[in-house]
Amino acid sequence: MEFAVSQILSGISLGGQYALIAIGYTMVYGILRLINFAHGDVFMIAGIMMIYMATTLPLYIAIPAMIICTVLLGFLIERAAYKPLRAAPRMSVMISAIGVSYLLQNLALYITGGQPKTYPRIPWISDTVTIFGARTYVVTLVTPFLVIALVVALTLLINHTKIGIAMRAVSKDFETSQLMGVKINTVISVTFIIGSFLAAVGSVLYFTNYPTVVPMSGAMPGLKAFVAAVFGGIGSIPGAVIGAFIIGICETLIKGTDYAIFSDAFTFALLIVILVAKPTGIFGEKTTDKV
Amino acid sequence: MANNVLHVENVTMQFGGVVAVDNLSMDINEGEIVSLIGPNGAGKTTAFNCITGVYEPTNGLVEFCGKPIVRNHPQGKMKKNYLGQNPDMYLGEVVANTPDIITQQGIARTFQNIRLWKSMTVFENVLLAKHMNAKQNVFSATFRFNKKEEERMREETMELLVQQGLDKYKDEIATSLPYGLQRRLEIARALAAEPKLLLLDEPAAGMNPQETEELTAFIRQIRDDYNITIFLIEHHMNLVMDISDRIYVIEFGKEIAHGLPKEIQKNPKVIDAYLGG
Amino acid sequence: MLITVLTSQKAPAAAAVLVGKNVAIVLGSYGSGVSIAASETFKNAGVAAMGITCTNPNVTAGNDHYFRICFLDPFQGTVLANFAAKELGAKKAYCLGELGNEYDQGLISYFTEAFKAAGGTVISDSFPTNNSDFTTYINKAKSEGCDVFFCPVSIAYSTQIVAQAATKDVSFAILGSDTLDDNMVLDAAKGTDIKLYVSTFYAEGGNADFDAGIKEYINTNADAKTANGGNDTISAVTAMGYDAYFVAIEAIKAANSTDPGAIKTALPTVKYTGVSGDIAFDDIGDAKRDTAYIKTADNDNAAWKFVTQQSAK
Amino acid sequence: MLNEKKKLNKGSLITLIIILVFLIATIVLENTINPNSLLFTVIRKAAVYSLVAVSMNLLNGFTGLFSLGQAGFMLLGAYTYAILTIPNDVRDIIYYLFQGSSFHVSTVGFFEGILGDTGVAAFISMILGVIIAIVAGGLVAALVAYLIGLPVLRLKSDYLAIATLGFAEILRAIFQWDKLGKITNGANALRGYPTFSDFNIKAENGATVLRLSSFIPLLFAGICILVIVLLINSSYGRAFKAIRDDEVAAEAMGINLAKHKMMSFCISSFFAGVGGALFAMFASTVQAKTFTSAMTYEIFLIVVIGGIGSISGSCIASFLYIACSEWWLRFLDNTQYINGTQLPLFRNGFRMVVFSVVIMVIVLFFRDGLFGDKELPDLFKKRRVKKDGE
Repeated sequence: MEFAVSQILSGISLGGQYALIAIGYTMVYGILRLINFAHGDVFMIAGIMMIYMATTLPLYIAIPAMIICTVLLGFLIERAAYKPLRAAPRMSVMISAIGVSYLLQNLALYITGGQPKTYPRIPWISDTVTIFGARTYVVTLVTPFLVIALVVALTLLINHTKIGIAMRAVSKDFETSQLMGVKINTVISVTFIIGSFLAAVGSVLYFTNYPTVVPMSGAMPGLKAFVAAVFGGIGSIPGAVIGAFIIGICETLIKGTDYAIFSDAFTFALLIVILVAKPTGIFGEKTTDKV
Repeated sequence: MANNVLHVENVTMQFGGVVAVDNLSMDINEGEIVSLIGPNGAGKTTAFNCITGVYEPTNGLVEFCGKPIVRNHPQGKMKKNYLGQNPDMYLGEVVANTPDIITQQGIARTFQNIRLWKSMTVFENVLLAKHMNAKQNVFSATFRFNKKEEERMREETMELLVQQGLDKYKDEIATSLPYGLQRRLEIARALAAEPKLLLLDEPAAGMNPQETEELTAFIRQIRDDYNITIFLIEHHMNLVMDISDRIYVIEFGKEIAHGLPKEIQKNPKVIDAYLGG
Repeated sequence: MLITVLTSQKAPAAAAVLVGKNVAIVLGSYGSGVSIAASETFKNAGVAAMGITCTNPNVTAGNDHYFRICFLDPFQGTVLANFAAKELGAKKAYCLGELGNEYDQGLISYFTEAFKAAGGTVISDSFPTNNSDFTTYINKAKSEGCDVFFCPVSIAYSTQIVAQAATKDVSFAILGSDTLDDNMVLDAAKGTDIKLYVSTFYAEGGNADFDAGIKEYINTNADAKTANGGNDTISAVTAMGYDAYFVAIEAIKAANSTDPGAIKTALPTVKYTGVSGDIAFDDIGDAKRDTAYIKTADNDNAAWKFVTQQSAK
Repeated sequence: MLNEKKKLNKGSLITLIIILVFLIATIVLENTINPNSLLFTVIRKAAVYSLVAVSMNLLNGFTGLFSLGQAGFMLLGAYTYAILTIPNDVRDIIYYLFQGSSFHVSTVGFFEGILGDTGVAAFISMILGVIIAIVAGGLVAALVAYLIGLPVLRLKSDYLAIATLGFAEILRAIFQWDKLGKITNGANALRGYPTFSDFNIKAENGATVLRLSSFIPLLFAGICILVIVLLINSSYGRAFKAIRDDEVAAEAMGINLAKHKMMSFCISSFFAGVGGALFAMFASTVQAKTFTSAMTYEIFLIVVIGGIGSISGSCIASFLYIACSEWWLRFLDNTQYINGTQLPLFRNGFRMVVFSVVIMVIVLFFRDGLFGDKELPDLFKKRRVKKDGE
């Protein structure tokens, strides 16, 4: 029994981390139709920044400083790597995304010299607590609630604020909203800012649970978060969150069985099945492109 | 009556709750030039796309030279909320062909907004229309065992370009030509597929009266030189009235008139539809 | 001439650089994957290479130009299995290795073979590369009631495993191979109640004057200190590198020339008592070793404590 | 372009001459200067990478299908080649963890059985065995490509990229699975099979008479690239370009999209498999863990640098890329001193950072890369046009 509880717990906590990243993917894809390959690496850079900042600054300064820097990084990536390619064909924007991801990974490798760095202990959420006999970090319990709170806040922002309506307009029809005077670049920047903010928060939770950061630790969670975004229906935020929890729990359960080595492979197999069977995912709506 | 080339029977196309084409029936016989006209958004291009397999009509039948190329009845969700008529007339076998199969059977088309291949020359654009019928496979083509086929395709293309007066632009990149010539090239490309039926989607769009005049003669001359049947959608009334043997008029997806040009000109319903009476 | 190679994919090119400078003998590498990948280049150039801590049999199997001064995986796996069964009295072992890493998988299969021979049962799993969530594997080992958790994985993963195990109040001991003999792993275990045992080539205290000499060098040389993880604990790789260097000199003396070919023929005859014990080569080119050091982590003050010299018998 | 009717135009002639000169220079150089110099490692690796880059360009550049599965097909080619050509006597040592392999046929052994296994006969049977194994590697990759292509080719461009990326990861997990150890040797490296250096012609006493170990990769890769060039200039090549330019128009002109996309996908995977086999010969060891998505990104960025839709662009870019990353820019990783003072940035990993910045600059500002969609022959033609003042 205790094994099942701890499995579900780590599954939920893993799902929560993926959710925070997946929301970033879904929002950027919804608006720019771009798979932001670099999003997973922004998440990793947030982790590394936190490590370097925590050595010099006290925690209550380091965390907000890291979040601001990550948001700045997200904003900068959009302005430097994607804005010039606004009119370019979709493939070159994706190439640029792969280029940024490649740059961030090599930069991290250069700064840390490839040595794994241990993440600082954050007072409250790094403590351990035992429920139903399974001992785990407090962060495992905090994550789902924090994710739900963030999703509610986000959905409110999207549905009831001016910038939110602009975002939805842009995601429905890029050209027309431009004609209607929506300042596209601000909308896109705001999307990246929110996405990076969530990635920063996500990285705090994720690296508290798994306290070692290496240059490649952003790549796999990033890809899995994207699978979750597609699974939930790309473009829909509740979809991304539910997809993330399902993927998190499935991955953990598979690790429990003796086919554990296929836990990553399972996620990709799931992706291919969804893309072929129901490309719009659970909540996505059908988009017919005109001839 | 000359034998029938295209027989469209009760074709209906429904997107969600909107019926774009409602129970449309048309017949086009060999050698005729038939036009389909109607105000904007009447469903003309949608009808075109149902015939050429781009869309699968919700209900109805299309036969080409007596052979069914498209046949469907309301299925799945559409069974419940189908708004069109005679839903159970075409139950049984469903025939759905992708556009390339329909083209191979002898129907070639042009597009409302010109769709030429921008990285290829004029010669290559037309040459490619020959690709589908060439007797070759990827190995014989790669290792040049299809010498004869390749030469035949090139000669036929050259011949067609000369006839269409496009041979001096042979090595120009297709999209660098002026608008009128691009339109002519797109029609030439459709002809290269040696069709029995040529579908023209607003060939005179964006042309001044003098160019439209040339186009009218050009279309009539194609019909005679290549003895093919032409079915076109057009807004330029003088082109339509001047060239068509028969005209169908549709509004909100339904046929409101059908007959000779002079009858259509005087038909009150057509005038209302256009002048918004 | 030092070349650091991160992935075995880059090894052939790095080896070509060394050979390009027509060196007399090559010391390296520390990892089996990289050594095997570079082996062909050394063979073509006719240069002898000496593995320092690469323990995979494939490095020397079927070739006459690759030697090594450390023990092999089959030996290390058996020693660890004997230690687990006899010293720790373990009946059930859980093995975890990185999928696709020949070092981890090799050690696990030898450990399993020896542990089963000693009457134990084994459950083994592999995790995908770049994995960071090990809690599920730890939960599984706990729920299966394993007495020992054997994870011969690279430093990046072993630090995470130890850190995550510390949060799960596990009863089993964590057993590691020479890759876990590193200060990063010590830090991860600091202040926790994790029982960590590691097999290695050399443990501090094995040779007093060598320890003193090396500590003095590390403390006086800033770069050396940072490279050593910021403190002066002596890791086994340092001792092995030291021994390899002297064995190379012995070979050059024996061949009394710096011609790679002559050194290659002279090397098998070299006998040298190094810091990590006496070194002699068998006909395949491997070192004749019969014992390995086992040490445990003293978690209160983050230092290694010598346990025993376990033999393969 | 090479069109059959007229004699080869001036541009292509010059290109052919350049290629021939380069081939002869390689043989001459290899047998004169120090054979272990880094130049030859670069030539061998660049030859392999240019074939794989061209095969990826055929798919991404000429058919407009954005696929990131190249590393997966290379893995298939490399493993098939290695499994088919490991000599039987060494086979069980290599598969030591799995008590020998369950696969005991070796193409080289097969020919040795027929022609005899000493001296010239052994050399010929080695060549034949290697060629058969390389082609088999390509076929296996193409077959698997067909299977994965059925569900995946209908997807939109960015979904296709992620699906093929995922597929390559699944393939790697399968090949590392110890249950398949008897065939793939699990996590352990496969080695001992014929490599490029086995093609050096040796006299009886073992002394090398003629070194061909850098010429052979160029020859194999060159033949395959020539086949791809012929394909692209054929009627099917034009069909692929039509699909890239405007899929709807292509379908309206009678081109069966599914069939042609699958053809392009399988042919590209075939040559990626052949590239994988050549990579195995270059690296002399085959391990699933080297065929990561990072390798696909590396090849894809080579295609981008060379120019999407340009074959000569991909070839030249892969030589430049490999030369820079393995040779010229290596100094960036070691600490550099200018008259005594140590330069700050130069330490391990700096080379890759400089590289990624260069790639970003190319992707953002030189979107067409070095050649755009032009080919080397066009370079010379352009000058001719100016002269005639057309």
